[in-house]
Amino acid sequence: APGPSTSADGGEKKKFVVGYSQSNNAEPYRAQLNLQLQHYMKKYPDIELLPIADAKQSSATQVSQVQNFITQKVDALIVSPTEPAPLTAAVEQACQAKIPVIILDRTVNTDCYSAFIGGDNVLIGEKAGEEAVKLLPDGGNIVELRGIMSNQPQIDRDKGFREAIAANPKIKIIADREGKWLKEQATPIMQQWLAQHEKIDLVYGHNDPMALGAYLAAQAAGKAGQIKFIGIDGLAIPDGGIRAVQLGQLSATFIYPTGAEEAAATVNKILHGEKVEKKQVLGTTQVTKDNAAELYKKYDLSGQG
Amino acid sequence: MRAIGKSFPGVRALDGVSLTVAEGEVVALLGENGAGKSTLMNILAGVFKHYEGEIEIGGRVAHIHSPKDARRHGIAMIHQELNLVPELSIADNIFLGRERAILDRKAMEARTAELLRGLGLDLSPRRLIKQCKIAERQLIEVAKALSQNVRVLVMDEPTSALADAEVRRLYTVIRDLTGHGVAVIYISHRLEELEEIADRVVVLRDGAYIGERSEVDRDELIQMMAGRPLGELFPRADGGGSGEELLKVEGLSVPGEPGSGRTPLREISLSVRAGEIVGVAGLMGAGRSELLESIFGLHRPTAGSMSLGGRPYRPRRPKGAIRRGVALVAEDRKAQSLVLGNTIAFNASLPSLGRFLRFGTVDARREHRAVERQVNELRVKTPGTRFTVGNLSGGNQQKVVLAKWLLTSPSLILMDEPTRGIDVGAKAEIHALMSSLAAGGKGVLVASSELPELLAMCDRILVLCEGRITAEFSREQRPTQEAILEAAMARQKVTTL
Amino acid sequence: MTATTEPPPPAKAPGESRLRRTFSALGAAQAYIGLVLILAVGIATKGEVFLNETNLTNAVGAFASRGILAVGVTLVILTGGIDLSVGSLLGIASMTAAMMLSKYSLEPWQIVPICMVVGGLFGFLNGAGTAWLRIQSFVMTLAMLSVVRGLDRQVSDNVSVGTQIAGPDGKLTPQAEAFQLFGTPGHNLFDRIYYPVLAFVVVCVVFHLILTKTRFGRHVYAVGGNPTAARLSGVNVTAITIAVFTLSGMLAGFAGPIDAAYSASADPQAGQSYELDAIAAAVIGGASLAGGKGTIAGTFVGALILTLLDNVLGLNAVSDNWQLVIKGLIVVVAVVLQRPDLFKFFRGGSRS
Amino acid sequence: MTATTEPPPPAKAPGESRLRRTFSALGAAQAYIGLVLILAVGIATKGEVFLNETNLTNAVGAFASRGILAVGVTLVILTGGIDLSVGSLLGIASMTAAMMLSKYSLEPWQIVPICMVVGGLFGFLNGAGTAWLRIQSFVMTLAMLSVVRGLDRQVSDNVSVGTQIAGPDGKLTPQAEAFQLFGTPGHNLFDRIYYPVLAFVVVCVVFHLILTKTRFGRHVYAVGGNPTAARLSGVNVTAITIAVFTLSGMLAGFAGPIDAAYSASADPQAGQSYELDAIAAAVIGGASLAGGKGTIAGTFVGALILTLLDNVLGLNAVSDNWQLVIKGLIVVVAVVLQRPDLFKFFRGGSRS
Ligand SMILES: Nc1ncnc2c1ncn2[C@@H]1O[C@H](COP(=O)(O)OP(=O)(O)OP(=O)(O)O)[C@@H](O)[C@H]1O
Ligand SMILES: Nc1ncnc2c1ncn2[C@@H]1O[C@H](COP(=O)(O)OP(=O)(O)OP(=O)(O)O)[C@@H](O)[C@H]1O
Ligand SMILES: [Mg+2]
Ligand SMILES: [Mg+2]
Repeated sequence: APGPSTSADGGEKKKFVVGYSQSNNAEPYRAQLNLQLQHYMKKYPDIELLPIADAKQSSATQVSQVQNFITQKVDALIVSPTEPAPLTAAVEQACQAKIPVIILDRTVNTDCYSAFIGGDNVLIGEKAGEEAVKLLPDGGNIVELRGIMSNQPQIDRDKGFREAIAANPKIKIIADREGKWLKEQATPIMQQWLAQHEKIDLVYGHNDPMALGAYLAAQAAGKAGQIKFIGIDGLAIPDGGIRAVQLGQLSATFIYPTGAEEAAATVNKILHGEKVEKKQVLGTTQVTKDNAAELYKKYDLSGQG
Repeated sequence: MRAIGKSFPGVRALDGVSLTVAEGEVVALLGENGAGKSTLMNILAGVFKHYEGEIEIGGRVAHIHSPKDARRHGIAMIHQELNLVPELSIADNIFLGRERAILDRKAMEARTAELLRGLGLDLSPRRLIKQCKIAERQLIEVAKALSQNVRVLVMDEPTSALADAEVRRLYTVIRDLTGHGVAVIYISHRLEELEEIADRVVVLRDGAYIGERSEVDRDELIQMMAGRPLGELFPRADGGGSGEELLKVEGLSVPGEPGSGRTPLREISLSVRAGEIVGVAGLMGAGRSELLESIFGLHRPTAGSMSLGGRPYRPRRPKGAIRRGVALVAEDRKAQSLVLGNTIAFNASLPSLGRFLRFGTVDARREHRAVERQVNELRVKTPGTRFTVGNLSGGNQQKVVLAKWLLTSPSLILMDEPTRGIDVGAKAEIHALMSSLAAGGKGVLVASSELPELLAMCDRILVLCEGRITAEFSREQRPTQEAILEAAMARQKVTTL
Repeated sequence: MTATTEPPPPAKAPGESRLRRTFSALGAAQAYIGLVLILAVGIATKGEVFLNETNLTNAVGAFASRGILAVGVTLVILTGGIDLSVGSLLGIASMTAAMMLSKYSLEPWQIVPICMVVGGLFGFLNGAGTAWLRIQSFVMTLAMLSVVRGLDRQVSDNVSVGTQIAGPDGKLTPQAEAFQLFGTPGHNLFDRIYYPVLAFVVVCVVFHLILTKTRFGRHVYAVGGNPTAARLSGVNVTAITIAVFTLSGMLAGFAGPIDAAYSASADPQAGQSYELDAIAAAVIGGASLAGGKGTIAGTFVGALILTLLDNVLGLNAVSDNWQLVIKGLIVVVAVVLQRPDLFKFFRGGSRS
Repeated sequence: MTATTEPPPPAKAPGESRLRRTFSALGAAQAYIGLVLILAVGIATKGEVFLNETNLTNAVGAFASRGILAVGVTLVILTGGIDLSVGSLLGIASMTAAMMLSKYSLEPWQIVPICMVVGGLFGFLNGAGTAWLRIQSFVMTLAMLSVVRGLDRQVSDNVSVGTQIAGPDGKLTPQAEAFQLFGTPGHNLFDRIYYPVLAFVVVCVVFHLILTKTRFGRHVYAVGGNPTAARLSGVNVTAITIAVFTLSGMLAGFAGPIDAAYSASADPQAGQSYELDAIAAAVIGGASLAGGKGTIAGTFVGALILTLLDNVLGLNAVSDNWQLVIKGLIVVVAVVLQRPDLFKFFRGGSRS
């Protein structure tokens, strides 16, 4: 990666300009990521983060956003790809234009970037599976609410989970459907499952909103007490997973790290010519009733500009 | 109305026209197609927001800029183009715009039934307009106008789709109204109607007032309208039509369509020879349109056969008929014949585009030249061939339809009410055209509700009644209107064949 | 002369009207064929599991907010327009409801009118653009879809807002408690009636009456059926156009709190692509996008077809991919079966 | 008699045609107002950064596949129908392309016709349902949208299929290498021409000529303007209807490989909601959803407006929420400015 480019105006007090292309602002997790990134970037006064570009789930839009940033000659680029393949070429273009790229959250199919920072969805799926095994010592029936089927996180969160619950052959996934990451989709699906299946012991939602949507359905049917709910994301917002664990709606959720803090630090290092680790895989934290309050406080950014 | 003027983009439709009508008087408005009659009346009825001049009613200036204003002043108008909502019932249409906030269906239907009965229409008030025939719709328009408390009633060609019997009934209604002090303005191209109903005739030409007469003298009126004397109205020389047999129809039966009011045809046999004009007479709903449409391949017959020029002829759709040199000037130009939003050239060349193809593309120059020639020949009053058809006056639209079919150089031309809404001058031209077509060895089959027209033009007249041919008269037989009418009302009775 | 055994063609008025009545009753029965088929399949494959109050309530409840949108969209379609913005309007109304509840602790009965005003305002703009600026409603409401979604996301900061607001005592505030009655699953009015279902049915009944029994209703049909005729008959076409868009917006506003309560939160994405479901319900129910043709009863049936289809496929554990395929096919079949001229077609066929 | 100073109404042919030519040129110029405004804003705010070949190529390239859909949709709209399935058709064509490449290593020039056949086939079904079963095209294509999306997801097993296939030597296979020319950013024909842009322009030109110069084109306008009159004038309305839907499907099939190359993969979700962009382009370009009115030139301008608007807002780093709002507003403004009767309106206004 190139060092700080003081070339353009030659002044020492140059302000670095950083662009960020987000795959979809309107997902709560990503909104949180945006908020955090803006927050942590403020720690570096010589770096200016341009308004975050939202691809609204469209790869094509995102490719042109990346190209826009290249055109604008930003000093560094952060990308949270919608899908790996489509962004690959665009990232390579940036790379050829000598713009350092930090891939945040999802991968691309090229090595031509400066750093990757992201969570490990397979690992998180595994942890969720282990928690399920713990919650169902005598085995039991699980239903799984998946994200959009073709999304990589969906594939990984499913894979890790299934590997982990194989530890107990008496645990079965009796039904799974696509909830498209949406709460509204999850509720009627869960209602149908409750009508079909006598015994459901655990709901595994690929994100918290879906798990909570299922919870609403179970609560309505008077079965919330007999069923355990596991989600993923663990956002520190009033409507998020940590609160839900605190309230006892979810048995557990797993913080899917935003990587915002790490991304800000990495950008700063790259722009000042320091070496960075190329692949930074972030761990996860399990949210339980015990640590929920603490975690919420730690990640809560409300009230901060 | 005083010094009324109105311009459309590229057209000065009216210029300083004044008109006065007294209580209980019937004033007829006469003029060529595109003279500005409808425009003048539309202004009175509040169709146009902007115009020049002033309107006075009962001695006081009335500001009429919307249909609502007009209604407030007791003005009702039956528009030239029928204006009913097809998906609504007759009753709903009649009271449209004047309903109570919460509908009183019973009262509406009762009043509707009463009005319909007054016009001799035996229809349920709940019937949807789309299930009614054109003539019925026209009478429903009349009923709609009558249902209001009118002081001035404007009728823009109310009889163009009506047969004799209905016209008579309409006269009765008009006389009843004038008896109650209503002023009536009546637009029609049928001069004989004016003789009968009008107290005074006002003539317009090219958007200007020409003059008025209380005594109807046809020749003089025509002279005033056209600005030149016109010869014989029906210029068909006797004889003609001894050529070879062009079209032969044998035992043709076509099912009707339940709900739509389409008349079934039963065992129709007829023939048209080259150079012959054959007329089809009948009452409303007799099946005349149905017959022409069937010959044009629009309906699927269940029995019978046809041959054209000696070869079997089984058109499955109009395309096949056109390919065999058949043309249909349909009854309803707005619905069946014209793409109103497009240009004259587009419409006129549509069925004959094949003629203008070069290397698979349309040779636009040749196309425009041909259309231009045809349009000029028919004296369509228009700024050019790229003018939007929908903005032409009614009669000129009809001429465009004729131009369109003449461009296909048909050998057999079917005409359904070809002179509906056409002014006298143009009518004569169309009649001349029919004659010359026949003289050129073409066959003409024409359905018309105007018996004088048929009697004057046709070599033979077929009479239809309820889907059957009940009589046939040749020119030599010199049939009278009465004889034809009798056959047309023959119902199941026996007739010659 | 041929003797025929045909019935006498010029039917007399009373006979004709009896015929017509039978006909229309038949047509009406036919409009339910698709629905009946789906019910039959549901009962055949899942019996009790399908045909019980809870399941049906759940199914209809999940669709209720879209059903309400469909009623508004039907009004617009009847005038010959289209409203693509209803999904966004529902979204912003849902967000408004959640914010009124969480920020200002308003009572539910205060929230509903506010949401309706918000929705109605944007709907009015749709109507104004269509009637005054004479923009095609497709474009106008597509633009509105975008504008309102942007505003929704902006005011919410892209974060979903929960409606289960806990007071200082850790329990739900009375307002939040009451708000749940708008549709949070398991919360019923009088412990019996699920509000979304009730709301949907009431909206249908009210607008059915408006369309069939009032002057306004006639004018809506007239504007869609023949705008020129309507204008010449003294119908204020502009006012009617603006009115239907405004009503559509108000209904979206009315559906907002239901959607928020159903998910116990307002998502900035809420309502996305609902417009397609709403329009589909109207059109499956027989509304013609050309205007002038359609009924609320039809839309009601269309909405039920869509929701029960989802339900039956879900209960039968059809895979998500095949659900998409089957859903599309069944919609086509239902529409064809429900075509009022289907029987005529057959009769015509058997005759000829 | 009143003397008038008006010009004689029945104008002579040559004068008239000159008048008309000026008129249409004026109307044409007006159709570009929206586009010119956006260009002006782009240049004013970003100058060189906006107005350079790379940026404009990137911008148009990103929209090209939707632009091609818009051409097909325009055909359908001209006949008075609508095609909501083009996004799904593009999706399945893109998947077909990726699979042909990865599974069978077909050459690009073999892939394109196959994709067009696939798209054309589904398009044909759309047309058949509309013309033969007389299902409203909105419903028919909405159902097709769902069916095809389901099939797409099923054949791909919900996994996106990459197009950058490496051979045993670790380098791209020759086919995959060539496939990139369909639009993978950074790959140009003759190192100069970006294929998606070229393809879009060529499609526009070809269909512009078809619509304006051929009998088929006339018939398309006739069917949309008045189907009854068209039929009575010997137009095979059924055939035309089926043809336009088939062409629309084939164009979606043609756009499929472009989309796949652009993303270097076929996503089972590819093309979702593209139909709205495509229809928006057509309608902004002046096409009337009532049928019979519209041009390819208009659609081309509509597509450019949409894509450059995105580009300008993006370059100016407008926040995305506000982008949605501004985009909606500008679309409305552009449509109003481009109304051919705008000037007439003013002239009319000043006269009365
Ligand atoms: N909306 C319009 N736009 C442009 N020109 C119009 C419009 N309406 C009418 N005109 C023109 O105004 C002139 C007068 O038309 P008008 O309809 O009043 O004639 P008319 O006397 O009723 O003829 P007809 O007997 O054929 O019905 C015609 O030249 C016509 O082309
Ligand atoms: N499918 C249809 N739906 C509605 N109306 C139709 C249909 N087919 C024909 N008509 C119309 O029904 C009317 C009756 O047609 P028919 O041929 O029976 O009568 P006609 O003898 O031509 O009488 P008219 O004097 O009214 O023309 C005609 O106006 C015809 O155009
Ligand atoms: Mg007239
Ligand atoms: Mg007739």
